[in-house]
This record gives sequence, C-alpha cells and structure tokens, in this order.
Amino acid sequence: MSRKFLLGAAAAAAFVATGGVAMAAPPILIGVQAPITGTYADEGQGIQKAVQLLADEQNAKGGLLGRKIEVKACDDEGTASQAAICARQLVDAHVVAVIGSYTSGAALAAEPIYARANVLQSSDGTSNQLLERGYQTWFGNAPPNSAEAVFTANYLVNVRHFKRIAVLTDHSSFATGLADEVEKDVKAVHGNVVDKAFINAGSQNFTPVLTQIKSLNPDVLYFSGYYSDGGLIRAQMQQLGMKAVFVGGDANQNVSFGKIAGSAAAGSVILNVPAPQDLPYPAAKQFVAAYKAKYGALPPSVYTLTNADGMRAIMQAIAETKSTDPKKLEGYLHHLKSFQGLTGTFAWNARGERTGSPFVAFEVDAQGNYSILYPKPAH
Amino acid sequence: MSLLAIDDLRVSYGEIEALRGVSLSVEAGEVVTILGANGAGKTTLMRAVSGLLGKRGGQIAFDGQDITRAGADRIVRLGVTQAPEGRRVFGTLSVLENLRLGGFTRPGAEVRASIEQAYEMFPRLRERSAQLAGTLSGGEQQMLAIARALVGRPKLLLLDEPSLGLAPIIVQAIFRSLRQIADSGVTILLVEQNARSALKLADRGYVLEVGRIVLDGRADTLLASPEVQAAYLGKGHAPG
Amino acid sequence: MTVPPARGILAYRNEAIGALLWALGLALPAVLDSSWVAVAAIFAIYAITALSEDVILGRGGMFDMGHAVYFGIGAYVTAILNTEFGWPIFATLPFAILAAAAVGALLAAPLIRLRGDYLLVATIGFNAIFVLAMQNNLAGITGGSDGLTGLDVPVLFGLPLESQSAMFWLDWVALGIVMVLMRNLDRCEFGRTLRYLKQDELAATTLGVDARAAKTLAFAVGAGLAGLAGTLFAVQLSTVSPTSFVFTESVTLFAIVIVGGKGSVPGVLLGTALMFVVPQFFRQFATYRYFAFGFAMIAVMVLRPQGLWPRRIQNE
Amino acid sequence: MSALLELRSVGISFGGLRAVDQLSFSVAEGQIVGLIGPNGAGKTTVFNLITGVYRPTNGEILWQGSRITGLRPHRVAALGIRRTFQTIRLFAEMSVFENVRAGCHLGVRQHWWQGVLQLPAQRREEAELAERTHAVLRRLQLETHANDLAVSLPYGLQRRVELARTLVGEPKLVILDEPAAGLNDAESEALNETILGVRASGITVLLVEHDMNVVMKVSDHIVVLNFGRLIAEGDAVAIRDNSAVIEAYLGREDEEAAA
Amino acid sequence: MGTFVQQVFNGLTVGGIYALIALGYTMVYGVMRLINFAHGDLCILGAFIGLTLLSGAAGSGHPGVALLLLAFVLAIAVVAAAGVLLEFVAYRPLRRADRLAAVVSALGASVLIENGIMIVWGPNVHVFPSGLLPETVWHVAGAAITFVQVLIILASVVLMAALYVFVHHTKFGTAIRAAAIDQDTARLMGINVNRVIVTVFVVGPALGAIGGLFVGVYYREAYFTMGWVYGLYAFIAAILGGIGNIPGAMLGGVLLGLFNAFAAGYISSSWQDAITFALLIGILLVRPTGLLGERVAEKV
Repeated sequence: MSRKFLLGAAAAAAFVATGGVAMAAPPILIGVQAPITGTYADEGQGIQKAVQLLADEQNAKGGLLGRKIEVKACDDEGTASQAAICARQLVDAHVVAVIGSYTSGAALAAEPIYARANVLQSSDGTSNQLLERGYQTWFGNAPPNSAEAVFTANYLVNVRHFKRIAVLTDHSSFATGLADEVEKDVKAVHGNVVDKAFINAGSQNFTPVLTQIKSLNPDVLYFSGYYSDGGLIRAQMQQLGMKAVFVGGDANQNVSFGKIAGSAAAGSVILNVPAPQDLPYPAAKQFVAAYKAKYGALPPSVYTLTNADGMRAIMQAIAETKSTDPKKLEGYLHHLKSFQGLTGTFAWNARGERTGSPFVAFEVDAQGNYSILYPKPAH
Repeated sequence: MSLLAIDDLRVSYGEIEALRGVSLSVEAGEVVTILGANGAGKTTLMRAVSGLLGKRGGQIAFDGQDITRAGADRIVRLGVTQAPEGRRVFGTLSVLENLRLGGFTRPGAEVRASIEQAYEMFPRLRERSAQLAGTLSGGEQQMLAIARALVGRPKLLLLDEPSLGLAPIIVQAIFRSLRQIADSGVTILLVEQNARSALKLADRGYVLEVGRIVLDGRADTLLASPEVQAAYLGKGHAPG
Repeated sequence: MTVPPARGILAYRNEAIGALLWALGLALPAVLDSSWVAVAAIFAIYAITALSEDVILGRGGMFDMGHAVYFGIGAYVTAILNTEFGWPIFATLPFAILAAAAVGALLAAPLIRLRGDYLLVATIGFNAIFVLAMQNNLAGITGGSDGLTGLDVPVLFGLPLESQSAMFWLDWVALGIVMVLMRNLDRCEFGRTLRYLKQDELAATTLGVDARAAKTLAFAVGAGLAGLAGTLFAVQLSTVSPTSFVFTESVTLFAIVIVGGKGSVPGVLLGTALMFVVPQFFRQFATYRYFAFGFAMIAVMVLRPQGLWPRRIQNE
Repeated sequence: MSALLELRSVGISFGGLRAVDQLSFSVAEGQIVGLIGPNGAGKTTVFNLITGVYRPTNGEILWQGSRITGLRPHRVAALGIRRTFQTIRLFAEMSVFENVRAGCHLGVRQHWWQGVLQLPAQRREEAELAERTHAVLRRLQLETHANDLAVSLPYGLQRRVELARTLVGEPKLVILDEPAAGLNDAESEALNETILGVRASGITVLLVEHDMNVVMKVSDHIVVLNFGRLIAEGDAVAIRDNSAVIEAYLGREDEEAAA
Repeated sequence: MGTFVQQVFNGLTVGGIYALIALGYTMVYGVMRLINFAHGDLCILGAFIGLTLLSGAAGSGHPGVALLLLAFVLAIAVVAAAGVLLEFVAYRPLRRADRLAAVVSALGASVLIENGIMIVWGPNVHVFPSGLLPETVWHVAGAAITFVQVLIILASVVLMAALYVFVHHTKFGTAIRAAAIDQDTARLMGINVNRVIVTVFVVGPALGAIGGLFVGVYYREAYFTMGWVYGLYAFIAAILGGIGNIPGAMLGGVLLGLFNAFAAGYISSSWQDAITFALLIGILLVRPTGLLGERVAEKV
C-alpha cells in the first residue's frame, strides 16, 4: 500500500472524527476497467455505458446509503501492462469495487492488485487462472467455461445425437479455453470429434479452414469464438454448401450475428444463458430498453449485461449490508443464495465462480430472432 | 536582349553558400562554357537555371521572362532542357521511352520527328531503341542524355559535364556531336572539366570559383590566358 | 562545417545532467502515488526496451519491426523457469538475457542480407510467428493464450522486492546501467563499427569490417537487453501473456526510437515518455485519446523530422 | 620481383553479360600499375573482384602466391589490400579524424564487451589509435581539418581523406579507382606526387584512371581492357603507340583530348 | 479434387482483394520510397463510407446494382481525396527528411484514421445490407463459387490490367515510372512531379477503396480495426512481389491469398499465419528483393 493511500486514509479518518456528517456525504466510487480503445473497444465501451447507466438510475433514486454513486473509468486497452496501471489508479482513487475488464488477460493482470488492496472485482473473464489464486475479491460475472462445456457436450452428443463433431476456435484465451473443455467433455460422453481447427479472429477469410473441415463431412460445426467471426463463418459455410449444423458458444449471441450471417443465420444454434431480450425477467427487458434509450443502440453483447449484473450485485450488497467495507461486501456476496441477475438467477461459490446459471440452446430464425430450442420452455 | 540573363544569383544548401552572386548572360545562337574546379558551383548553377533548386537571391530571366521562381516543368516548357551531370538516364526504361520523355512537353507528332532526328545524329541509339537504357555503355548513355534533351526542342540546351568519366575516344565523339548541334543553331550553355575541348567549342566562357565568377571573355582569349592555363589546362602538356 | 572537438566539456555536461536526473528519479516513489510509481516503473522497462531497439534500428540502421519478440522471450524465459521449475527470479535473469540474445543472433544471421523494407517485413513475420507459437502453447510450457501467471516476487540478498516502490527501484537501477552501457557503446570500436556500416557498408567492409558479424552482434546485444527488460516486465506484472508482445508493440518501439531520435539516449527516453507516459494523463478522454495520439505522431515528425532530441554529430 | 597480386583467367558474368573475360595480369611488389580502358570495359569490376565485392564465375586470384578467390571483402582487407572508390565514399556524418580512424579497424584488439564496459586496456588502445590517425593526417597535410565534417571539404581534399583512410591501415597494396576524377589539371599534378610518395613508402599501387596525364606519368606498367578482355599491356611508351589501344580507347591524336 | 479447386477459388478471391490494396502500397513506395502504413485504413474508410451510403439507401427501392455503383463512386472519391490530403499534410513536408520519419508519420496517420473511424462510426461491427447482389452459387469441379467471388476476381483482373496499361502504355504512366526512378531528372523532362505524386495518391487509395468495398460486399461486415489487418496483408503482398513493382504487387497479392488458403487447408489452421510468414521469409531469403523486384546492384 502506498504512502499516499495511508495519508488519504488518515485524512478520511480525521474527517469523520471532526464530525463531517453535516456536510454532503462523499460519493461511493465504483471503478470500470475496460478496453475503451483498441480491438475490443465496442465491448469496453458497452461495459462503461452499462455501469454508468445503472449508477445514474440509482442516483436518480437517491443513491446508496444516502451517498451518490460515482463511476471512474480507466481504459486498459485490453493489454496486461495498461491493466496493471489501471488497477493501481483505481485503487488509489479509493474505489469500492471495479467492474471489468472484458478480457481475461487484462483481468488477470489486475486481479492481484485489487486483491491486495481489498477492492472487489467483477469481470466476465472466464479463464481458470482467475480462480486459481483464490482471491476473495474476485467475482466472475459470466458463467464459467466448465459449466458451458458440460452443457454443450451433453447437447451435442445426447440431445442432438451428432456423430461427427468439428470444433473451431480462435486464439483468444476465452475461446480456446472453452473449445478445449468442450472437446474434453464431448469425449467424456463418448462423442466423436473429427477435427479441431483454428481461425484468426477478425481475419474474415475463413473459407480455407471451412473447406478443409467440409472435406471431413462433419454433421455439426461447433464454434467457441465471437459473433463477428461466428456470423461470417455461418455465412461462408452456406456459401461453400456445407450441410453441417452451426452451433455457437455464448460469445456468438449478439444482435449482429444474424445480420452478418444474413440468410444463412436461419437454423443456427447458440448455447448460452438466456439472453435478456428473450428472458421473462422484466428487469432485463427494462435494462435493455433503458440502454437503447440512452445510447441509441443495443448493448454490443451479452457481456455488457453480465458486467451489469456484477454492478447490480455490488450495489445490492452495499444496500443490504449498509456498508462499503470490502470484508462485509465479500461475505455478503459469497453467501448469497441466489442473485436475480439480468442474465439469469445465479450465485457465487467460494472461488468467486458464477454458479447455477441455466444454459439454453437458442435457434436463430431467418429474421435473426432467437427462440429457445432446448430445454423446451415449460409453459 | 539576352536569351538567358542571370543577375546576382545566390543559392545555398543549408548554411553553405554555393553561389554567391553570379551574373552571366547567354545570347541566342551562342555556345557559352563555364569552367571551374570541382565544388566551384557549376552544377548548382545548372540546377538552379533548370528550376531544381530554390534561390536565396538574384534573378534569372529567359527569353524576357522572369523564371527565378518558376517550377522546373514550366522552364522546360519555355524551352530550356538539360542533359544533367552523370547522364541520369532512366535505367529501367527503354531507350525509346527515354527519348519520348524528353519530349514530354511537346506535341506527339513533333516528338516523333525529333526522335527521328536524334536517331540520325546518334545511329547507335536507333539500334538500341528497345534496349533498357541502363544496359547501355557510358558513352551511349551520354549520347542518350543529349538526344533526350534535344527531343524537347530547346531554345537553350544546358549540358553538365558531358565528358565526365568517358574514354578519350568517346569524348572526341561527343564533342563532334556538340559541334554539330551548335551549328544547327541551338544555343548551348556548357559546364565542362575538359577545359580545352570546351573552350574550343565555345564562343565565350566564364570561370567560376567558389560560387563567384572571377573571369570571363571570348573563348580564344581565355584559352590563351595564363591564369586559365595555369589553373585549368595544366602546364605544358602538349597533345600526343 | 566544424564538428565539436572530442570529449569537450559539452559532452560531459550532458552526462552530468543525465546522471543527476537519474539520481533525482530515485526519489519518485516519495512524491508519487502507487499508480504513478507503476507508470514510472513500466516507463523504465519500456525505456530499456526502446534503447535496446535503438541498438539495432538507430545505431545498426537495421529496420527491426519485431523487437517485441526479444522482449517477450526474456519475459517468457523468466516466467517459465520461475513458475514451472521454481527458480528464483534473479537466477532466471541471465538465462532470459542469453536466450533472447541467442534468438536475436540466430534470426539475424540469415536476415541481415535483406535490405531496409524487406528486413522490416521479415521481422514482422517473426513477430507473428512468435505470438502464434506462444498462443499455441509451444512445447506445453507457454500457457497458451492465457499465458503464465503467479510469478514470485524477486528476492535480492534475502530481501523480497515486494512493494511497487522496490520494483521501481530495481527497474530504475537497470535503466541506469543500460544508459551507461549505451554511452560506452558510443565510444568503443563496436559502436563505431555500427556507425561505419550504417553510413556506408561497402566502404566499411573494404576497411576490414566483418559486416555480417557486426550486425549479428548488434542484433544479439539489442535482443539481450530486450530480454533483460522482459524479465523486469514479467516481474512487474507477475503475469506473462502473448498479447503483451504482439506486432503493435513492436511498432510502438520502432516509433519511439524515431520520434525520440535515432542513436540518442535522451531522445529515446523522451520518445518513451511521449509515447507511453503522456497518454496516461489522458485516460478520461479515452475514446479520443488515440485519435489525438495519431495526430501528435504526425505533428512531431513533420515539425521535427530528426526526432525530438536528435543525435548530435560529434567526436566520440 | 615476385608477383604480389596475380589474376589468372578471371571472368564474371552479370545476367548473360560477360563483364570480365579470361583476364590475366599481375602486379609486382613495389610497382605502380595502371588499368585503363573505355567505359564499361570492366575496370571497376576488376577492382570489385579483387576486393571480394564480387565473386568471380571462373578463374582465380592469387595474393603472394596463395588463392584468395571469393574471400569476403573484410577478409581481403585483412590481407593488406585497401581501396578507394570512383565516387567518394566517406562516412557522411563523421569528421575527417573519425573517417581516417575507421581505417584502423583491423588493428583494433579490444573485444566488444571490453568497449561496452570501458575497461582500462580499451582506453589505452583508444589513445594509441588516435595517435596513429593523427600521424597519417599530418603526413597528408590534413591535420588542420581533423575536426571538420569530411563531406563538407572541397572535393580534392575529400579524395585525400579517402587515401588517408586506406594508408592508416598500413596496407601492402592500395587500389585507387579514378583518383583524379573531378580534379583540375593542377590538382592532378599534385596527385601524381602523392601517388609516387605512397609507392616510396613501400606500398604497391594499382589504379584505374582516365586522366592520361596521371596514368602515363606514374605507372610502371599499364594494363588496357576492352569489353572485359585484356587488349594490351606494357609501359607507357608501348601503350601510347599500340594501335589496338588507339583504336579502342585513345582515339586519333588530332585533338587535344588524347592529351 | 473439389477441395483443391475450392481452395484455389478461396485464395483467388482474397488474393484479388489483397492485390488491389497492395497496388496502393507499391505505387506510393515506387514514387516516394515510403511505406504508407495508413493505406489499409484508407481502404477501410472506403468500406465504411460505402456501407453508410448503402445502408441509407437500402430499401429505397432503387436497384441494388445502381446503388452499389453509386456507393463505389462516392467512396472512391472520398478516399482519394483523403489520400491526397494525407499526402499534403503528413508526407509532403517530409519528402527530404529521413525516410523513417515519413514511415512514423504514416503510422501516426494510421492510428488517426482508425480511431477517427471509431469515433464517427462507433466501435461495433457494422453490417452491410444483404440482397444487393445475386446470391447465385455455381458448382465447378466439386467446388462452390458465388457470384460475389466471380465479381471480385473479374473486377480485380480488369482493374489491374487497366492500371498496367495506364502505367506502361500511356505518356503520363511513363512519367510516373520516370519519377519513380529519378525525380529530379523527371523534372528536367518537364514532368510536374507533384502532379505525379498526387496522381499516385489518387489512384492507389482509389483502388484500395475498391478493395475495401469488396471486403464489405464479400463479408458484409466492417469494423474499425480492419484496416490494420488488411493493410498488413496487402503490404506483405507488395513486399512478396517486390515493392515498387506493379505486376509484383498483383502477383504477391494472389500468391498470398493462395498461400493462406493452402496453409490453413492442408497444413494446420492453428499455424496458418506462421506458415504464411515462414514461406514469405523463405522466399525473401532466396530472392532478397521479392519475386519481381529489381535486384539493386550497388554502383561502386
């Protein structure tokens, strides 16, 4: 901990001691660490906007504990070195909690700094390494790869009975991790993986890889990467006359998927926690509407919403514990039985992993709309 | 009125002053040569006249028009072409393409006629018309450079060191061609190391030293002048 | 045009100012909060990397646009030896330097025949290959796209350098040493040999300069210093992943040297400050930050084509 | 006198063009040998073959009786062969002193790491190098220009700096490529003295030159090339009267140009 | 067999796009010895402008082909204007400076344009409207080839042939080649070199904008960082062919497309780029100035 921090703490203590109660209470600071520029700028800006939106809504209702919420954003550009600097800046600004970052790599570089300073961190990062060090301050807000992989393997092998499964991923930490787990879990349920191939995210030209996969005659192509590539892969599959079903991992769920895939989108399957616009939860619909009203566009991806859930959970913890003491907040979140998120009802285990998210399989229709394919809706 | 009139011309490269107030004139139909040691500013003068260099002061007038600040392309259009030092042919273009570029500012039909004339003067170029200029020998490249400048139908032809680095026998041939060009009525301003041949060709001459004209006069006078003999002709080496 | 005489007072005055500024820098942790100390520490690390790039690009005149490779090798060697084999950080340092230098020499040997822009593309190619190799979890020890995490804190004479300030001092001392080495490089035959080669390779070889050996050595020295910086980087972040060593990082290092001034130690330091530290002040304008950054790069080059603090022509 | 340098049937082609063909001649120790011929005859190519810039396609080059064919330039330099260039190649951003000191490169014994660490032995050597450099500068009357930027000097002086740079390395053979190019007649006469002075200090000289005033006066032996082949060799008198040489190179003696 | 033919067509399509973009690199390099690192971003700017026009006009009832042509013309015009502006602001002042200064200025311009696109169009992926062009698919020797692919391949061939004729068989084209060899001497011929440079900065970005629009039409998406990706590939294509050499850029682009397709298809998709780069480096070691580049023998 730096000298400055100690000085700040001393000053704060002195402030309280001299009866600063009569004055306006200082705001509760929430940090956002996200890639606001660079390759992931859309996701980063989405996270920043979502958190700001939630803070504004709460402030309109009088804030929390009688204090305003103030959001401090820091651009980590999606790189480790900038992430580490952001983390220190946010810690020095005395934030209570930080939402972000978007990429596992940036979250990883920041994680120990938040942990040492006792600042809560809620990110959509799903890399296992985020959990390995057992920091109490970590709260993953996206469903872990492991749970998604188990669901995916079961869906591909036992529900759809695919006989020849091709797995495709990009080189990102998240997508390779998910692809690896899916491959492992498919084999565990005695499925047949005929190929595991890679694309370069953003390179757009996927036909060479797909041509090769086509020659192996798979009946399904599972893609663990992101929607901007997924939509193109789907379109290029159709162009090449591939008959295989397209099944995409959660990162394919985005309004743009259908637009990019165009007429090819119809029949694609995407596995994820239920998306807000398809969820019965009024909160989700209301949030998406408010986001669109304020920023003129839909959130870029489901991760905007999972991070929003991180923010909502922390606000809830502050409200319920009537405190901003990190120890109390951590305890509250770790012991929460079920959190009503925008992206489903879930909780956190001791490692800060998101648990209990129900996965579903969506089918995309020709208009790019989603309908739940599996499990069949109860009603 | 002189065809070319240079008055108090000053040119610098950064802090180094290459020309420190040069004044000279060339009348229509004349051959004028500029003598001087290496580094005296001869090439700088030629490049300045052609508009390749900015001027710090002074004035250049051609055919009654001020061209001190004119762009190189405009000066060519007015009728001043140059065969630069070191020949500078476009090595990866063919001989014919080089010649055509020489007529870049002229109408097509005229260029065809000019190229024909150039081929008559330098028959070797016709033989090598399709060859890449870079594969020519040094002497042939010099012929090409001169021919290329002629295709532009100049009123004033600037020649910068046409004999540089050539064998004596080629130098003789080049000077014979220059005589022929001069006789056809083209005004020539010639910069040359080979002072004796240059003065024999020229009507008048100037001696340039460290950016200044130090001597000028009729060519035969200069050839006989003891200063010129001492500095530029060497002592007592008779032909043979 | 006369060149200032050899080893004049001027030459020493600049050195004295440099030494003084470096010494003052040691006090930074007393006046900055920890995030700015971290910025200063990473500045020192990038400055070493940029100086090492300058050995190849500025002094050697070889267009190396894949320098992040050597930086990355240093970082990965330290991370692998520490996390997989449990070596103490400082024990990994010589191996990080040597491995980076060896790779530099190995890649340089065939490449230095290539001129200018062709060398540039070949080094870009190596950068891409390196990043892919790390992402593909080469030999199962690079950790794939996640990279490697959980590096130990370096321990010096039984003293753990745990705080950000301690890490900063480590980086700052390393920067000081590298600055002295760069100054010496200017004054020895090896440094002069690089200048001969850069200004006229043919003339140099006919004077007996073995161009291939000297250029390979320049690559090895530059790469080795980058390896040193890589170790410090791994320590600072306690995590190493492929994204820190991608091609755009190499481009930034390349630009730092040119913006600052090739072959000039103060220039390269200034370049690092401009390209790395200044943007830190503008985080609140996140969206517009890099738009302005691009504009600034153009402006600096147009106004000062030789770089902010160009190398002086002087006897050394 | 034994041959210091000998070319035996040396040839090289560039893209089908035979630049040098079956060329044989030798340079005896202590001689000044002139190499002349029309443009494109392959004179500079011969220099590039000897100094290892080009590798011959056939034939061999002998130095004091042993083969040096295909050695790289720095190895050739290490034998004691130094050269100048047709277009002056000085180090543009360096002073006269630094340019000339560059010629000491092969005499430097320090390892690169000694230099980078500035060890005492290295410092002593630096002082020695400086002294050697100053000695040559004095000899060629360049001392007053030592700290001037070499390329800012007048042309004639630049040629002399280039020569000083070859001499400081204490060579056995100096190869001069058109040393009189760009010099006026007065300057080239001074050059003759310099070349003779070099020979007097025990260094063999091989030169290419168009200025007959130089070649004929200083050369002990002249080799004439045309289209890459040897067409004549002998002393100045024999060459001047050789009809093949007159036809290919010197031209009719009706004008001053043959000089 | 079907797979092989398919890979060839895959390679040719992107190869054509790479070649169109590479021409801009090679032309600018030829005349100015400058690697215009902002070129890729200019091309993608073309895609964004085309996209905006098409999205605005989609559903207006006008025929797709006419709209597409209009979008092409306007995008080309804007991008060419941007290219000229760039030359004027960022490169012209540096003509006589160290060439690396201009390279860094170009890198700055790349960052500027890329982030400018982000500010104007936002950081999201933008999608081109569908249904503008026929979605016909032909089956040739077991391979599926779409209308858009054929259009791109044919248009690339036609444009490249036109450029070749312009540069090698017109008076102004010869002037461009002359200026590329020796600017000062070109001036002595009466050639206005500034006009040549402006022409190069019009033609290169215009072809690049077509390449960028083809990317948009083929993949129907555009995002702001795309310029860097395509710029790099096109630059590599230009180097592969021998930078400064126009037929070289065409050859390099097509070969790079094919390399990529075969590397991904037949060797390993996870090492696709590494294989491509290794092949590039291998070629450079054998031919240090690219496939069609001039062997610069240094005059001694």
